[in-house]
Amino acid sequence: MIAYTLRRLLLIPLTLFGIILVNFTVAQFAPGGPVELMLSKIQGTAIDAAARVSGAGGAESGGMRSQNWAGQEGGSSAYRGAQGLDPAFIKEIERQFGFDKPPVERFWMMIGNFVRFDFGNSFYRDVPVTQLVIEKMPVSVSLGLWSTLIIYMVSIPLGIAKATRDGSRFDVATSSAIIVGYAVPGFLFAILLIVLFAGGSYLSWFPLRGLTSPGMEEAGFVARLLDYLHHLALPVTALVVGGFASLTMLTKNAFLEEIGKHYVVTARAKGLTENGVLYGHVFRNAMLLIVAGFPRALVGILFTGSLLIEIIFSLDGIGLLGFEAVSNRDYPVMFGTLYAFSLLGLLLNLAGDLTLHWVDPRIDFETREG
Amino acid sequence: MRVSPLDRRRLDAFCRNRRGFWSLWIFLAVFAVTLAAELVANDRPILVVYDGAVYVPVARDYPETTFGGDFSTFTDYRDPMIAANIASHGWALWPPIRFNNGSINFDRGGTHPAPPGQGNWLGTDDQGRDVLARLIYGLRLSILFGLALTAISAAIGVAAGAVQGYFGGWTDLLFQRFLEIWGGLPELLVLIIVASIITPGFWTLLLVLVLFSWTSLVGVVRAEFLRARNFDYVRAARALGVSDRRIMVRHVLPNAMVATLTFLPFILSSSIVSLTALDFLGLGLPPGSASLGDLLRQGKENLQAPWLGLTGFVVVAALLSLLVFVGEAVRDAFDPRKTR
Amino acid sequence: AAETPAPVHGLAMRGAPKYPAGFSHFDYVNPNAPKGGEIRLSETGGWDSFNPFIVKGEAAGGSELPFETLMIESADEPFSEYGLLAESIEMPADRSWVAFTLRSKARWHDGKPITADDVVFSFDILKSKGHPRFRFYYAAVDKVEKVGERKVRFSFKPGDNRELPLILGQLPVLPKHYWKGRDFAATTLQPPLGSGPYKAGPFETGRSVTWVRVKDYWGTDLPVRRGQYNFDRIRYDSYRDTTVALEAFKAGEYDWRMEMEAKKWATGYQDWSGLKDGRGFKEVFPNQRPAGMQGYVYNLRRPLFQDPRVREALALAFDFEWTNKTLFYGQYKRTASFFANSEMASTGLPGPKELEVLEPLRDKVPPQVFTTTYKPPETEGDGNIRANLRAAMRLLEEAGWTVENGKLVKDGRPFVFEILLNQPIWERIALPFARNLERLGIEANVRVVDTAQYKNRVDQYDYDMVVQVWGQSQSPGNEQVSFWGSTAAAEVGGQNLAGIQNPAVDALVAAIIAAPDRETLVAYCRALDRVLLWNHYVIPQWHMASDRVAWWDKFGRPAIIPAAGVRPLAWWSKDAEKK
Amino acid sequence: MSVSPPILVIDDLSVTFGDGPKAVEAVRGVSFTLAKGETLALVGESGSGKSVTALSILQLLPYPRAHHPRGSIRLDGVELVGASEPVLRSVRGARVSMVFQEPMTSLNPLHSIEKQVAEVLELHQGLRGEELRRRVLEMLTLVGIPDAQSRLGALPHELSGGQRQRVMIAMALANQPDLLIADEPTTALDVTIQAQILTLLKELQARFGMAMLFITHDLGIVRKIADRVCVMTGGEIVETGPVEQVFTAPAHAYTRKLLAAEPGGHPLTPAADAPEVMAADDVKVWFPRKGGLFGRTIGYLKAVDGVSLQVRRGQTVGVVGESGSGKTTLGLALLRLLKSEGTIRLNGEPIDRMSAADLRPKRRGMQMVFQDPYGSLSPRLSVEEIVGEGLEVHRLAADRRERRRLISQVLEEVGLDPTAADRYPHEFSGGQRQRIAIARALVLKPAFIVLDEPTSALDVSVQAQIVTLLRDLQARHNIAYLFISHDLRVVRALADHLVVMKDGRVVESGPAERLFSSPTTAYTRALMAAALNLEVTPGGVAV
Ligand SMILES: Nc1ncnc2c1ncn2[C@@H]1O[C@H](COP(=O)(O)OP(=O)(O)OP(=O)(O)O)[C@@H](O)[C@H]1O
Ligand SMILES: Nc1ncnc2c1ncn2[C@@H]1O[C@H](COP(=O)(O)OP(=O)(O)OP(=O)(O)O)[C@@H](O)[C@H]1O
Ligand SMILES: [Mg+2]
Ligand SMILES: [Mg+2]
Repeated sequence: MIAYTLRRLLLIPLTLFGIILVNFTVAQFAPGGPVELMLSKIQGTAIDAAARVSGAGGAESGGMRSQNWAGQEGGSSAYRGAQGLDPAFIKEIERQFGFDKPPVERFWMMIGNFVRFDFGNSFYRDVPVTQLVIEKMPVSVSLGLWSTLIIYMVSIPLGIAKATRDGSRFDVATSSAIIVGYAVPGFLFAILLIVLFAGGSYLSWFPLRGLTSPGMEEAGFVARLLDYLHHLALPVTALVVGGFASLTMLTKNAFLEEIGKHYVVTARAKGLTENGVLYGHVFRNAMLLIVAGFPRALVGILFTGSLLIEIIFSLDGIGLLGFEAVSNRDYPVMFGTLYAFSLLGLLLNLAGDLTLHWVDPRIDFETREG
Repeated sequence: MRVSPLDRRRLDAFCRNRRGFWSLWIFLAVFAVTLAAELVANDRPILVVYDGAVYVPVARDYPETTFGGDFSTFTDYRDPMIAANIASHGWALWPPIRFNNGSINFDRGGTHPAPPGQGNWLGTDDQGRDVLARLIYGLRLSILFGLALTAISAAIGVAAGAVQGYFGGWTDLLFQRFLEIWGGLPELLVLIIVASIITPGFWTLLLVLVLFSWTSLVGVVRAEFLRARNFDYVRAARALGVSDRRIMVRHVLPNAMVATLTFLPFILSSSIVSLTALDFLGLGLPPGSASLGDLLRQGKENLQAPWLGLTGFVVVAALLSLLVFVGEAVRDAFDPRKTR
Repeated sequence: AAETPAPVHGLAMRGAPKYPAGFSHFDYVNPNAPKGGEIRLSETGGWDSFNPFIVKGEAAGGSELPFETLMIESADEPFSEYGLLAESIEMPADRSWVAFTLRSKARWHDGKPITADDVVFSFDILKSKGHPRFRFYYAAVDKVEKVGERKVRFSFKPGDNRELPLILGQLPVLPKHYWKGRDFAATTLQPPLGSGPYKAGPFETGRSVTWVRVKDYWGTDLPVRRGQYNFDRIRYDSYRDTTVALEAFKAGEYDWRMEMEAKKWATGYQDWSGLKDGRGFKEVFPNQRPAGMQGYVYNLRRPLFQDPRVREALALAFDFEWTNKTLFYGQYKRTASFFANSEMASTGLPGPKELEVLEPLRDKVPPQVFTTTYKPPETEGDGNIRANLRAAMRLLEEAGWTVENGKLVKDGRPFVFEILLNQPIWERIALPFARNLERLGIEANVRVVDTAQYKNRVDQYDYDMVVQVWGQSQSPGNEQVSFWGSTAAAEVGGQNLAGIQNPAVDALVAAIIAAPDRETLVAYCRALDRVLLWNHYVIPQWHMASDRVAWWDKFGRPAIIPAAGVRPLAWWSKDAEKK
Repeated sequence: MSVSPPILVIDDLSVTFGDGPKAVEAVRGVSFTLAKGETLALVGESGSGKSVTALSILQLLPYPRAHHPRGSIRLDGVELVGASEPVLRSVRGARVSMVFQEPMTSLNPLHSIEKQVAEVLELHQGLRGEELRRRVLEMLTLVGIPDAQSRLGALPHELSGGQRQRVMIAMALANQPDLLIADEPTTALDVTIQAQILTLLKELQARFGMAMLFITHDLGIVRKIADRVCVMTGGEIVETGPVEQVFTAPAHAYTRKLLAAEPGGHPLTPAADAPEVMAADDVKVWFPRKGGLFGRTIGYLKAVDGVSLQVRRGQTVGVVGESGSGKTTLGLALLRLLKSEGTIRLNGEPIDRMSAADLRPKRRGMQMVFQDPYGSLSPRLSVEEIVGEGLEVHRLAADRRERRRLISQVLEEVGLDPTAADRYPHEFSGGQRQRIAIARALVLKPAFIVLDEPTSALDVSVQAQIVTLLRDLQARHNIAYLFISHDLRVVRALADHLVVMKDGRVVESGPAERLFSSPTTAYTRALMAAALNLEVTPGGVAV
């Protein structure tokens, strides 16, 4: 296993390089780069990336002012900039973004920086990518961790319970429930939660946005924790409802597969309780699949899973960051996050494989000749 | 066709799971209805007799002039003038739902989306189109798309996972790296690029989504194969001189189908929903195409019209339930301990 | 120009400003509005910067509040400005330069006086490092010089640019001493020093920011400030999702909301408890803001749309009445002018002053310009537009198109084009239109793409039809060249999306720019309007001549809503009233 | 001896699998009692329902597919049929423990043997920590696991068949149960260990008055340790009585047949110039031993350590040796199913370096019957598919009909009902599964077969039938066998040449006749003696 682990570790830089290379190449073909986006932003014709998802910018009539207009700026001057752009200026923006250099040179420069873990600044904001990511981390980690925890804590026992009662009323009822949960479109459910429990029409039990209330910095630890949980309740619920189904069914089926095996009879013959048999003996054998799926699930939940929830609950997380980076062609952010998360993902994959071996020592990854 | 006794047993086991059995039939029935959508929901009559001549508008376009109209383009049979002409010169046999996925109900006053009633059994959507008609057409498209996507990506994914897990070693090591690189592909960007080159349609979207969705099963199948290849019966098969391919297919795969069977219904339903996600980005099917995804999107944008979201949700939930129950019955059918 | 012009208190684009020297306050404010209380507003999307003058970053809502300009525009005139930082303004009749004398009591928030150096600094830094729009605005400024401790003079390059003095009046003045050693072009989360009625209070990046009224604000009693900026605190909360933002408003998370979507206005407030029990209001405030033109734009670079009869025919297939009634809850008005909702919009037949410019162009413009009032096609609104389609078919046939196998063809080529859109919500509007076209045998494909791609294609003029809004001000000028000018049609990334290359239009635009007074300007604009309309360059859509506002009953408001529209910062808190 | 009141009373017990027309009635109206300190032997035909009866006692059958239409099982007066979970739990593992017939598949594959043995102690005696470990070690040593200390962490798949069986026994005995149900507990053990285990059982019985239900095919063992015996066939008990009586005066025809059966006949001797089929030269299989924090290799377990042998056409080479001596490993290595060093020749052609693909067609000529038949049968294939697979891949049958015919024929030959061909492996008894495995190898008529304990689960009459069949086929098709077995009588009946292994090495080899009559090494001598006369083993069996 050491040799294998070493081999895997040595392949990580290569893989990372491959990922970056592929992405960089693909990005070259993208219609419209950051320069075009910047220009359209300057001309005021850009549509906020998230708006496509969130339904913002819903004005059918362009003659209207934006909502945050406060009567301060000269209301009539904005359109005056709406002229063709000066080519010199376009050149300057290109230079600013480094787009005056050929792609190959840009690529090697980027790789050089990445090796030193220098991700540069966002194109649109003078903040290092690392800082941006760190800023967004609390939201993503909160959402990801809690929802993962809840999903696994519920799904696995539920799946086991269903396996032992296969075909019973309980089984059918819970299946239906989790399937309905799965089928509820996350964003609709989130909005529904807001309308019902946080809006102005029915109940207003929960806060509408963010992770904390303003001014909670001074409060005591318990109060802050409660406030945090209060804020998380709705988004996590919305994230979680859809998450039970597949994991529960996987657990159930994995258990069903094992439960008929001989060693289970042996365990029963030892006088173990039913739970002792299930958790002490079957669990480890059935866990393989759950373990195998875990790194993927974790990466998904932490880094991409919650875009819509983030938008709806006005939480600035990695999901939104990544989405906006791609939509706005904010390449430093895009590649920086890609690099960091790929690295993490690769390590998680390795950890996952080692766990496979740990769960079932017969698994060895060696070549097996026919 | 001769059914081997074992298959007979499997079939019996499948049928014995009543829930799965009926789910399959319901699913097939629904699917059949949607396949015949044109006969069920259409804005053209199935048959028109006009001045003694017989016309089959479902199957053919007739210029409006045929029925005393003005234009020599196709006929809009819902047009009041044409309808009146037909009524006075003959008769028309309409499908039960007199709308298709694109026809707008101009007969309704008021605003759209409009609630159920007045000829729209499930109401109208935000362009005044009949929700039920769109549902029927949308289901057809979504199910076909979902089935195709699921079948293709599951086949590729299982095969890839199987090869990796079974052979292990460098095959596994390098294939996995390839997958990691593949997984790092910027899906969104690729979609945007594709959309900029071609107008997305059914097949292109299918192809593009397959590119990204086939990987979802690889990991679990690989793990199952990594384990199962150590079992004695695999060694026994090898001792028999069975080829690797055959061992994988006949010996390992049936015992490594837990994850695949579990996930298939979910992959199917998420294929259906993934079309929605693309619609959000403007990369989905051409505007106007009826799909479940479109219905869900409208539901989100029109909270004031709950019949949109509700219809979408109920249908997706029902579809998924049916599929999961069928999946369970299939599992039962292949579970040696359940067959008898 | 040796004469020394007299210092004045304000400037008008043309003629004299409405408010005389020494006026006490604008008409549309309550000069005795009580100070105090709070107003909470919302915005969509996050923010990450306090510097609203640069390209980078998303500036927080209200981040212009701390900054003051040399002059300030009034809201109830076409285009007039009155001195804010500037006590007096000097400008010769030929408008070849302008000089501003600063008020002696003008102070930065740190107590330092605002000086001529600050003005020069602001001009330079905005031009070199600010948002590129400043570069365009100030391109014609030849020289800026400090001519006294409190006096700055801007001289212009030769050329007829009547707007320039007013544009300079809008120059935000920034503290030179503060920016020393700081990078102006970089986004910042440290609120920069300003001089305005508010400064930044507590904030949470991307989520909310509170602006706090400066208690010893130097300009409180200025006539241009009287009765405004009454709230002690202005808070902006950011919401990512519009639906949620509405819910938040209804839940009382914020107080004042301008609604952008017809559907939400019609249906979203029904269950608002505030409206039911009278704790909230919902009102439509009419305004006279020019709405400009919004419409489906033909790309004339495509041979398909070269024939005006074809363009006219397609317009007949757009059923505005039905769209408005069923999709927009009847909230919009049909646009029938390129200067909709303003006095520049053409009505009736051309008047004498218009004929003055039109007559020489008679053979270059459609004859209807002189004979017919333009009116967009009308329908019953019941979706049955047979009459219009008949007319359209006739026009198409005149233009040489015939129906073959149900398709419209000419020279064997079918009539197929694409409507390019960049927002999904347009689908519901474009699709029924496309269906109507289908009845004419025309295949109109609706295509929605993302911003980058849209921009890319529009810049290259690679589209058949798009939806475009040309905003207009009360005082049209140079920008008309880039909207309709022949030169602009070729310029990559320009605004002449229709690709208009019409000498008559060019002549009219030139006339507008040179118009000496308001009356002429208005007449010329109307003339241009007619020519543009009768050329059927666009299928006019709609506009909204009012603001839809909902608010919690916490505010008093002035009796008059100015032409420019409702302005919440002229309102005041009821809490403060009680004290 | 059997005066004390019965501890176990089984009355009119029936077991049926499935419902409806396809139901299988595996056990019909079985009744017997068992007193404290008594040993009851359950003997009978393979597939007669012995294991099912045993499993019913602890209610371990796959309910609800299996069910009891009639009958009761009372343990000290407590009804067990349909008893509640807590009742069963208090009985299982504590008062009644069980040694399962198939030790290979009955251990949890992912738990170390230490954990598996410790679990029962922890559960019912509440032992913890050091004491627990000590007891586990003690038990493992008691059942004869060599160097138990170093093997505590081993997983079941790292043990030899016999070692696994001993772990099962250790598990069952750890709690000193009132009743031990032992389902063929010694099939994978060599005679010395077998004797040792039997002694242990007797000892426990004497000390704690343990009652024993002993299921076995080895009538020698029955005679030595049982008080009474029940003979089963076709799901019913056909004869019951004290051992002496049943053995000397069998009443039922089946009993008589059973007693008469004896793997008889003499091994075939191949022609002196018969070509060599399989030859091995200095074959080595070393399993790395992992240890330390990172699982580094800290040593090797030399399972096969330089073995050379040669098998000629039509010859049977018997491999004997104590459990864990490397017999199975050797067999696997010869067929290239395990990585090994040294040269291996098939029909004179070296195959040890041959690629898997090149080797594949050659596999038709070398087959194996695995020691663990259950594990070697694909759980989701029917018997027909399993047996027919070889025919299919090597294209030995012209068409489907032909294939079916061949399958039916071979099934019949090994004594299985061809109509059962569409059943899954788990629906058979241990002996039946073993025969399926044999059928799978035989149907190919290969030139060389490794038979790893092919008759361990078979009753004597079937055993005899199989031995005859093997010899028959050998005569007809000139097949060579490498015959691995602990049952020296069977070896004697089949093997022409003998190899004796110990600790991975060959200690002695030569013509079977000679080794049986005059073994040269002490090891072989002890082995032979133990096999042919139970008393002469070290430790001795006190009857
Ligand atoms: N799960 C099952 N489903 C159907 N039939 C079964 C099942 N288990 C066992 N049987 C049948 O029950 C009968 C009795 O099996 P059992 O295992 O008790 O035999 P046995 O006497 O132990 O034989 P052996 O000596 O070969 O182990 C056999 O004919 C077998 O085919
Ligand atoms: N995969 C493995 N890893 C480590 N050790 C193993 C492995 N397989 C077998 N061994 C060890 O190798 C030795 C020989 O095992 P083998 O199975 O060949 O014995 P055997 O002679 O067949 O014994 P039995 O008669 O009990 O079946 C045993 O000590 C066993 O524990
Ligand atoms: Mg048995
Ligand atoms: Mg062995």
